[in-house]
Amino acid sequence: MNFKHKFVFLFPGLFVLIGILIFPIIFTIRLSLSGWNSYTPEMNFIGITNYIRLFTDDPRFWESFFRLSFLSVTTVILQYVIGFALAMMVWREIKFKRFFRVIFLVPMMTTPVIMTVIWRTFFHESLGPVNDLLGGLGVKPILWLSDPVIAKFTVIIVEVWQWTPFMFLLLLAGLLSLPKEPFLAAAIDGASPFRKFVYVTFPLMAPISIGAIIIRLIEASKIMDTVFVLTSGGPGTATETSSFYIYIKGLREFQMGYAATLSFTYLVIMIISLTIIAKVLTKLMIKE
Amino acid sequence: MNLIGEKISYKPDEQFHLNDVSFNFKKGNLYTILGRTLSGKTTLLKTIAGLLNPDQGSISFEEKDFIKIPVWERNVAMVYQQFINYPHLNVYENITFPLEQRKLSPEQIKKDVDEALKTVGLVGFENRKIQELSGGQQQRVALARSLAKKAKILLLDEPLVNLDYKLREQLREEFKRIFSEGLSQDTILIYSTTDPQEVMELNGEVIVLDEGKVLQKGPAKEIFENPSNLKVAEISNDPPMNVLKGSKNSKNLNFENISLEIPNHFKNLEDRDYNFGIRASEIKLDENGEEFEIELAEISGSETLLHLKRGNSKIIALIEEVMNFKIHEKVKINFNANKFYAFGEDEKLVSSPYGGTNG
Amino acid sequence: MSKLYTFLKYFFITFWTVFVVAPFLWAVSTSFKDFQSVNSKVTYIPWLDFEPTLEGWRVLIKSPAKGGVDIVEPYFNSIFVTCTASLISIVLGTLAAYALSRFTFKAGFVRNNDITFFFISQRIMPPIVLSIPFFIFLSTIGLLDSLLGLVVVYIVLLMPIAVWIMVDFFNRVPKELDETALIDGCNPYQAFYKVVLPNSIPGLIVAGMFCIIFGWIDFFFAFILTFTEVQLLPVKVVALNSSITPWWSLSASALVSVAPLIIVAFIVERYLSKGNLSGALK
Amino acid sequence: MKTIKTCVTALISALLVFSPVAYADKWSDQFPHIKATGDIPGDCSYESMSKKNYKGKTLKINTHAVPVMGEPTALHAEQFAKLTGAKVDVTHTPAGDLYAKAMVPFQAGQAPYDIVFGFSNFINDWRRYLEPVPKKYVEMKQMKDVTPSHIGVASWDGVMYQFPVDGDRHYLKYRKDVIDNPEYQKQYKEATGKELKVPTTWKEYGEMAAYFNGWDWDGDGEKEYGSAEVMKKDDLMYAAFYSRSAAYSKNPKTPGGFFFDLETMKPLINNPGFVEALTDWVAATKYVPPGGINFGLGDEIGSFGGGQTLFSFSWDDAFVAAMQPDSPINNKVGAAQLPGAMKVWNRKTNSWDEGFNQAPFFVWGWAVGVAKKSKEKEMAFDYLCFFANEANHQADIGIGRFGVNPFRNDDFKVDVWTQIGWDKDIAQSYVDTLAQMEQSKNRVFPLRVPGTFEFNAALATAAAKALAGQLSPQAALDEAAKQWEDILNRVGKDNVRKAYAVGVAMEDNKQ
Amino acid sequence: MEEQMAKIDLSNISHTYNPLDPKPTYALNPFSMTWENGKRYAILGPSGCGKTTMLNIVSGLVRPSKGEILFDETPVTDLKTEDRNIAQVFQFPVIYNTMTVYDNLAFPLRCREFTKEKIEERVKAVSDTLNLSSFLNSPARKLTADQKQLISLGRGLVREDVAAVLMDEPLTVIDPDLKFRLRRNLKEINEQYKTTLVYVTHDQNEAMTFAENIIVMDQGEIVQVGLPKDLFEKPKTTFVGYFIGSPAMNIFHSTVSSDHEVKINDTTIKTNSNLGNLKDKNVKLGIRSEFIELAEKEKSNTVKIKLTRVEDFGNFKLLTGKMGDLVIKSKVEREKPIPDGELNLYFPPEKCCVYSDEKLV
Repeated sequence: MNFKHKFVFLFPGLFVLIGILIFPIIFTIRLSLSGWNSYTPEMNFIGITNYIRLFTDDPRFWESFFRLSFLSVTTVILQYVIGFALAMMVWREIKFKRFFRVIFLVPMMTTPVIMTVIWRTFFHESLGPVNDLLGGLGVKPILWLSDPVIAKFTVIIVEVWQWTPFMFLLLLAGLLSLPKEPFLAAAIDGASPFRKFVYVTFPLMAPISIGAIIIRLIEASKIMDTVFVLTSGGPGTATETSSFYIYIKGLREFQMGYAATLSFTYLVIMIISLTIIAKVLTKLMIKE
Repeated sequence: MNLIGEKISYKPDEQFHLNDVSFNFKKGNLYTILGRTLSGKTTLLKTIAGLLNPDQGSISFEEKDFIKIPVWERNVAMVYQQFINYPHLNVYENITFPLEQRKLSPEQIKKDVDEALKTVGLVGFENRKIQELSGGQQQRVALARSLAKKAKILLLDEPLVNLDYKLREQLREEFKRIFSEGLSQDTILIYSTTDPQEVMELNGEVIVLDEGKVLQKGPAKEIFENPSNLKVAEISNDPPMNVLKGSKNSKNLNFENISLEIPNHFKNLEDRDYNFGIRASEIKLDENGEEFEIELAEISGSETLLHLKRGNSKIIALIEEVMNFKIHEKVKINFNANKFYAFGEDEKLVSSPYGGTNG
Repeated sequence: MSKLYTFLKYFFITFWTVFVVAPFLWAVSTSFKDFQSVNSKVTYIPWLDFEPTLEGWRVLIKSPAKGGVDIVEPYFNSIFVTCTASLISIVLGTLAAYALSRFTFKAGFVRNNDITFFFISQRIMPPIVLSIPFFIFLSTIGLLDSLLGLVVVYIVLLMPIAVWIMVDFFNRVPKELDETALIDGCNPYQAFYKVVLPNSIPGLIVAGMFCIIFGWIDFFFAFILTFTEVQLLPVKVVALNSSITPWWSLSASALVSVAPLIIVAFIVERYLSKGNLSGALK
Repeated sequence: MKTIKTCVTALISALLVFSPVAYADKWSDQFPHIKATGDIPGDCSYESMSKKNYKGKTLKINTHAVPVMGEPTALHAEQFAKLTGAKVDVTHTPAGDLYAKAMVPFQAGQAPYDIVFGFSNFINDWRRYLEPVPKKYVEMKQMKDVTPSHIGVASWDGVMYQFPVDGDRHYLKYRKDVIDNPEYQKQYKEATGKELKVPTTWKEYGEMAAYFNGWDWDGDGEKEYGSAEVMKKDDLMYAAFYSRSAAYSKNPKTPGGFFFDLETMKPLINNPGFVEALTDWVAATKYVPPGGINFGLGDEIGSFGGGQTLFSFSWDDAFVAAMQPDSPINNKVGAAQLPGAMKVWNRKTNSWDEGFNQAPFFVWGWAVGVAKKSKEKEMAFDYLCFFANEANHQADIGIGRFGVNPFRNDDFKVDVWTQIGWDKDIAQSYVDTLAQMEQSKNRVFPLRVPGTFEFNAALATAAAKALAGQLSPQAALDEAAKQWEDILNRVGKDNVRKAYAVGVAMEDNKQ
Repeated sequence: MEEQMAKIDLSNISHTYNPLDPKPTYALNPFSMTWENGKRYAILGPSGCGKTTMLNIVSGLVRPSKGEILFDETPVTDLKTEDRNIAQVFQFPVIYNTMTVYDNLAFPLRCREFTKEKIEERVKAVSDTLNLSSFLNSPARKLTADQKQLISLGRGLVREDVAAVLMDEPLTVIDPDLKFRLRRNLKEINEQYKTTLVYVTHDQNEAMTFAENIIVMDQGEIVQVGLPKDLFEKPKTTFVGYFIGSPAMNIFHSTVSSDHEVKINDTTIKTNSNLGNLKDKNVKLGIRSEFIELAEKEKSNTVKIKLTRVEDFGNFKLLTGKMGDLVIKSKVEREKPIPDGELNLYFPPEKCCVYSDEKLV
């Protein structure tokens, strides 16, 4: 089917999107070639100076990028594993199924910046309930937010809490749409629940999984609100992610030109790496 | 005033879906397009409907360039092999849908729909939801929608293929009645199928398609009796025509250590190697016949299909009876030599018991 | 084996439920506290551990001059912006998704998949990347600090989601359905709204749900692009983050901000249970 | 009967109207906020403001989140609106985003706000977008009372860009009930051989904090800790570091720069003085409450104000919070100057000068300015003037959560504080502490140069790494110094020098 | 091959989906039946006739409302599918996508922890029979649909102890070209393995091709069990007559006129049935169009018809004629000359079936 009318369908959305984005993108690229900062707020042209600085003299950005990779990959893996497990558990009949399903969806509906504030009080090392309850069990206070290593995991915990529901929803919907024959066949073959999962459920869910993981990786790579509120990137720079670093450079230190350089570089890296991840995942999980 | 297609080709990717197809369809006639799956039948119908634009060639209808007319103005109707109806509408609304598109008066719509419902035997089902109907009923709704439209070109794309055996039989019967009673003399009916029986039964003009190419055109009987080559012979017979590699000499036809007397219509045939063709129904069980081994006895309707093997040749015999056989059992059969076809090594028809030759 | 499995299953479910609910319970508890109950030692249960006060909740509707944050107007602003942007995104996104699912586009090396990727890739951009350009952009077209300006920005945020869901969805609606409509005399637009759309309700619900969620929870753009005329809920709530943080009112406002989306959770679950969404969410 | 009653009422009313108190009450009835003092006559008093008419005009203000500064802003906005008929829109923004929230529109040539609140050290970045305070206001009576150091903080090169509404400095807060407790004094002496008294050096501070760390010394059943400090790497953390470094590095013998050597513009922050301070600070992580290494100002206020620690140093907030009537440690806290050191680095001789040294840090405080592009400048200044009028100011400084702190000579009177329920000796120590800082000749002012944010952020990042144990103090500060060089090169040494000279002049108290 | 297959007894089975109703509507009417070891059974009927319910009862997916199922005299009614020792092949080929063909076939044995040698031996044996030997190391997902279906089957066969292999319309999604191959394979396998095979289908061709015993079902009821030939020649009900064979059996309303004769319109037809106690009652006469012969002239047991249509099916011709308002179809050889207008058709008495109350007399 091919009509000239096809453009009437595509163009409104496409042009609105391009129309809104074209200026910001060009502006960002141009800005990245300028030295705009708080004291010289002008679109001067300084060539690729900013890029040279980024590639030769800014280990903090690259550290933040690797930290981001670690955080997003870890959270997404955890979200996937937990989301899958939860979906598996409320997939078939279980008591209070609907109650659990709703409960499991709720965190996704909360605003990260607001919810993280609650988390911050929750994990407050001396005034929060977690250490207090652990103290009741005789566990020494854990430095949830102030130990460079533990803080990373606290960020991960909060991210997992917030976004596992998203995974859960996509995977549960996927499970609900699976045919039942393969499961019967496996039962008849005498497969244990474990084997059933490894050889039936998991392979059948592979395409859905890939979609869900990619989408979550895209979203997780933007992780910022959580870090912003929870630890402000600290202690030290232990939880600083790329977008938070860009935020600091841009809106705290007001090095707009350099922040634009960071942004643009970051975007390019993200698009490339996400494309590669998508390809690799497809290879690994579907094995075509 | 005909529907004329000339040198239509469609090649969206590496392969031709249609390759140099021409046709001339006259009003009031039934055309069947016979071909295997993926032979280009659906593509051809979609091209006529206007859902696809050919890369090359032209289609004209009533002396107008059809390709320039968009689908929705072409006044065609199409029934798909999947039972396509509007899931959000009930039976009645489904059938009125195209009529309302044409802005007919409510009385006219009511009249046409009732008529169509009666034709397909769905009176009383008006308010049912589509999902509540069986496959056969769904296909009837689709057909009713097409009929109610009174389109000038009615396209049916393997409408029965996805139905149960018995339903197929029943609906086919109804089709014949509908085609003879329910259509005006203005309508061109084009019916595509993979089933040679259907083609014979509908008894219209046939186009045999394979890999997007027209292999043969003609009345059903002609196709059946004088297939122009081996491919057509295979496609147009169910079970496919048996092919035996063999040779003719001055005295006999020889294949698989079997010698047969030369039938009359082969008398003038050159002595050389041939692909002999013989229909399954022309092979009979015979105590004095040649021995073959049974690979499978298949019962189809009220017939038994014997899949037989001897040497390198595999053939199928059709027994007009329901019989039970065991696999690997030996049976003796007899070929009706008078019904042998001879195809050259280029697979073209050389001699047919019905007198046809290629060219 | 299966007993152990059942035990583990219920254990895990219970554990996760507790994990999910815990911060909310903590927020509920905290919302009734005051400076002393928060800062002296860890307290949990009102009356038992501390004397509850409604101050945290009262703050939400009090004027700032009395130390409150008036969240009523921001609340409605948020609802308006989220719903409007979602609606526009879904309309435009659905149209584009339909085009991408049904027609072939070729322009140079660009194919359908590339266009789809372009749409979805907008989600890759962290808000920070776009915040300043958007600021300049909106100030140029005079939409800074206005609901309309936010709607414009949120379209960028939400349309990718609508396109992502709907392309997938349309790919599973048989093409023959639209073809039949065309044959039945509908032009492509009629075919779309008379036939395709009525059969896409589950997809639209999912897309709508995601748009609403992602619109509702945005903070960054709402923060950068508004001043005094317009404030959205998250910005208003985060503005509670003073150097003396009023945990109580933050908790109360967190609970208030979650409330409308809990309804969304129920709708989603309902559709899931009816099996309507599984097709739309693969 | 009825007539008599009416007469008496009328008489009393008449008396009230004509007495000074009665005059004040006319406004305090309407505005209970100032009921303690009533309206105090002045250029921007309630009385004067009520004569202005801004009907139909709108004033837009961006201020800090409620309650610190946010609540008084909103409160005075409401009063101002009532008095003048103007419409006042106030938005609240978290501290960390105040800078960007104003800077983004400034740089885009917009003026969405007429009045922007921020920190005083934004002055160099903001001043070119701010309207200098008109002469009329500078010469007002209420302005004359502002201490010279706070005039200095609000001005740049003699031009006042920020309207003084708040005064800030870092000083030491301690638990009087512990330090003055003979029982603990004895106990401490036995344990360490030293006197338990208000610490005068950081070393003493550390020893005491370490001793009183991790046990229940106030008998409330909860553990208490040594010190609450801002260690979270955000916009405030470097201030705590400068407070701790001043004594080791601000040598009265070597004027001409604390952060940089004004002549060479070489960063000084990795000299042994700073390293010593950072080493102290790293040691301090051992006597802060759990999670103390991630305390922001709010946490610090909550921790000390809630009675959790022995010491704290930074802005007034924690002290004032502790002194609120409903606080459990109300009147149990004391104020003192920041501790000093027994040695100070001499960068000229490249050696330690032995002997006691102390240097107060006039850390930035709340500052507010009027946008140059504002269309309602007059109204804006009137509002600010009204905000800081005597009556409002006196009422504001007593309310801890308002974050409005003393910056006028008047504020250094003991009775201002005893009036609101402080014990006399505590009020005295508080006032003394503040006054002494005004008089000190060896002071440190915050860095106010182009790129201030970058310098401070680089330092904070490095210090945070040291606190987290990622780097040694020396290495961390070397890293920071290197980054400072980079920033200098990017911004231009001369630009920075020019700006820094303004601050150094104030530090060296030359004006 | 040892005889390990089981005899399956279905005793007094019935099933209803509303068991609490005092007069339940049965999805499966009460019946008893025994399936012998090593035989091939087909359950045939239109959709909704209860055939899938019956299969599910055997496989354990549905617990019958009443009655008992015994495998080799052992009751299994309450056992779950996985414990019943059956194999099942579904409409859609079910394979483990991530495994090779070998692993697929070995899977049921691995689940049961057989030794490596034993597994190897069994897989080899089964793959030889199924012609899968050459694919053993290829990933199962790369095979064609019919090969995949063979793997599904192979996983059942690889276990020597399965009581029965159940197949639920296994050829539905198989390409017509491949169907033949698979049918032959199934039949061969059965002959070699002597497995009890139960085959559910709506397609009479499949059922008749495949099974020795066909169980025809209609509306929850078993209407006939028998060999294909019996079903064809002596359908026990008019439904079987209609359902089996193409075209369907000719069925005429008639009245019994004597002990062996019925009357259609005014023509008397002799049959071999004993109709003594049905005198003057209304019955139906059924005869297959294959068995109707063209008669030169009117004689006994001929009917005179008016020819309305002659259709050339290629392999045969179908005559449609009318006798009054009754339509008669008769299949004749293609080459046979057909006279125009009226002709006489002969009904051989031994091929005439008489139905009273839709049941064969």
